[in-house]
Amino acid sequence: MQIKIKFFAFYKEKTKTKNTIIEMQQNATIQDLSELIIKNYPNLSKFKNKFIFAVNYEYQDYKYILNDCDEVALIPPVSGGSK
Amino acid sequence: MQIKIKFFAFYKEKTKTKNTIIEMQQNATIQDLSELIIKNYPNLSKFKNKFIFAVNYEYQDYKYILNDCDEVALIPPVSGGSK
Amino acid sequence: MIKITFDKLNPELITNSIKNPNNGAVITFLGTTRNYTENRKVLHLEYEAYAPMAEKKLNEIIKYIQKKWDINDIYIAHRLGKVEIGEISLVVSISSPHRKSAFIACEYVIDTLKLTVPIWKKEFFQDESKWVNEPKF
Amino acid sequence: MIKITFDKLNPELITNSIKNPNNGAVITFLGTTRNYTENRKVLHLEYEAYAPMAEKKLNEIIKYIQKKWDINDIYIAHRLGKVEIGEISLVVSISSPHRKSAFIACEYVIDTLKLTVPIWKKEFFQDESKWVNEPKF
Repeated sequence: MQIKIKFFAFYKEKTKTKNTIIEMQQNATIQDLSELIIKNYPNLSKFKNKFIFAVNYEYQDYKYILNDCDEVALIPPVSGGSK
Repeated sequence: MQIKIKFFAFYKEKTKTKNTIIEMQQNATIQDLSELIIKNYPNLSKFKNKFIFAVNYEYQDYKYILNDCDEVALIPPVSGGSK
Repeated sequence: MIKITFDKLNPELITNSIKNPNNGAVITFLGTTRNYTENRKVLHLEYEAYAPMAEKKLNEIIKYIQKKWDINDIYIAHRLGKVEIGEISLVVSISSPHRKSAFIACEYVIDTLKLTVPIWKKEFFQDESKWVNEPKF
Repeated sequence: MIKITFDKLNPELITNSIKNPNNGAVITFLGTTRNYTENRKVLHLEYEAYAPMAEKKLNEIIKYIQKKWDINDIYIAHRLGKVEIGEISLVVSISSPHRKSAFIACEYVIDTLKLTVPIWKKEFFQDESKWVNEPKF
């Protein structure tokens, strides 16, 4: 199945990638995706334990089972507005 | 000594008076003034225990001793702005 | 800055005058005239002040919040006279580097203003008019 | 009402659009760009959003405060792209018959927005630029 991946802000700059599509096996989890991302973008490996994911605009944890055509975003720490 | 008296809002309408001057004896207190006001404006008598006074723009209690030329205001319950 | 005036209040001018590049947060409170009070239709309002005392009391409030919450930029404006429904009777605008303290200070100003500042409101209904908090016996 | 936009924010239009004669209180929060952050001079800021998710999260916040504090009129606007010092990056405007609940709801919106809504801020200094809350290892 195909998963759409989106990178933003800090992660977009590190990966030099805004959008990409990753081919994954049925029943793959966010945990699996996380490992695939590190394999494809090794300079993200040191941030791995900070990864936060959203699937189809909703935060999801590592056990979440992905579906074909899901839009997954790697979400940097949020800092909207001013303090 | 002469005391300037100011009435506002509800009290101004009840007394039909905005400003007046009352002649009082030396060392007269707000308590004395309060009684004089009721004598001069009998229709205020039922509100007597609600009277709040300010002397020269500062809230003062009934024991306050007045001085010549003091500006005393009878202050209705405050309701500035909207709730 | 304090303004007690019979003129219409202009919240844009007030907010702009206290915006400040050292401060990240601006909070502006507008008190507006409601069309109903306790289910009675209000036609308009009238405000009356003991102006010099009101200014003194507002200055005391400003000094207190400047000391307590380290807030420099504050503007309090109160309208007097006839105020139509939907018009603004009170503007409190505070800017601060710290959002939390600006919120606390803004609420403190309004709460204290309503307790201690000699300004009175008269509500005009279809059949009568009444001072808010008129003394009862 | 939600607006996430590269255009300059206009707080007057926003506040006017939620003023309502049923409501006596309007609170407007402006987040503006500060000239210094931790004693370092900031040249300008840049905001980036995951816009459709940000709108979804803001809608959830609005639904929550409408239910919890019975507030109907609320407008949240966030600026994206390059924002100069002193310009407005965030406007939250709430009107309510009840001043207290409008204050609480307004603070809740800002606090929650800063925790859950995917919008990121980059600070540009003389010698470098940095995402706020950049992950560290």
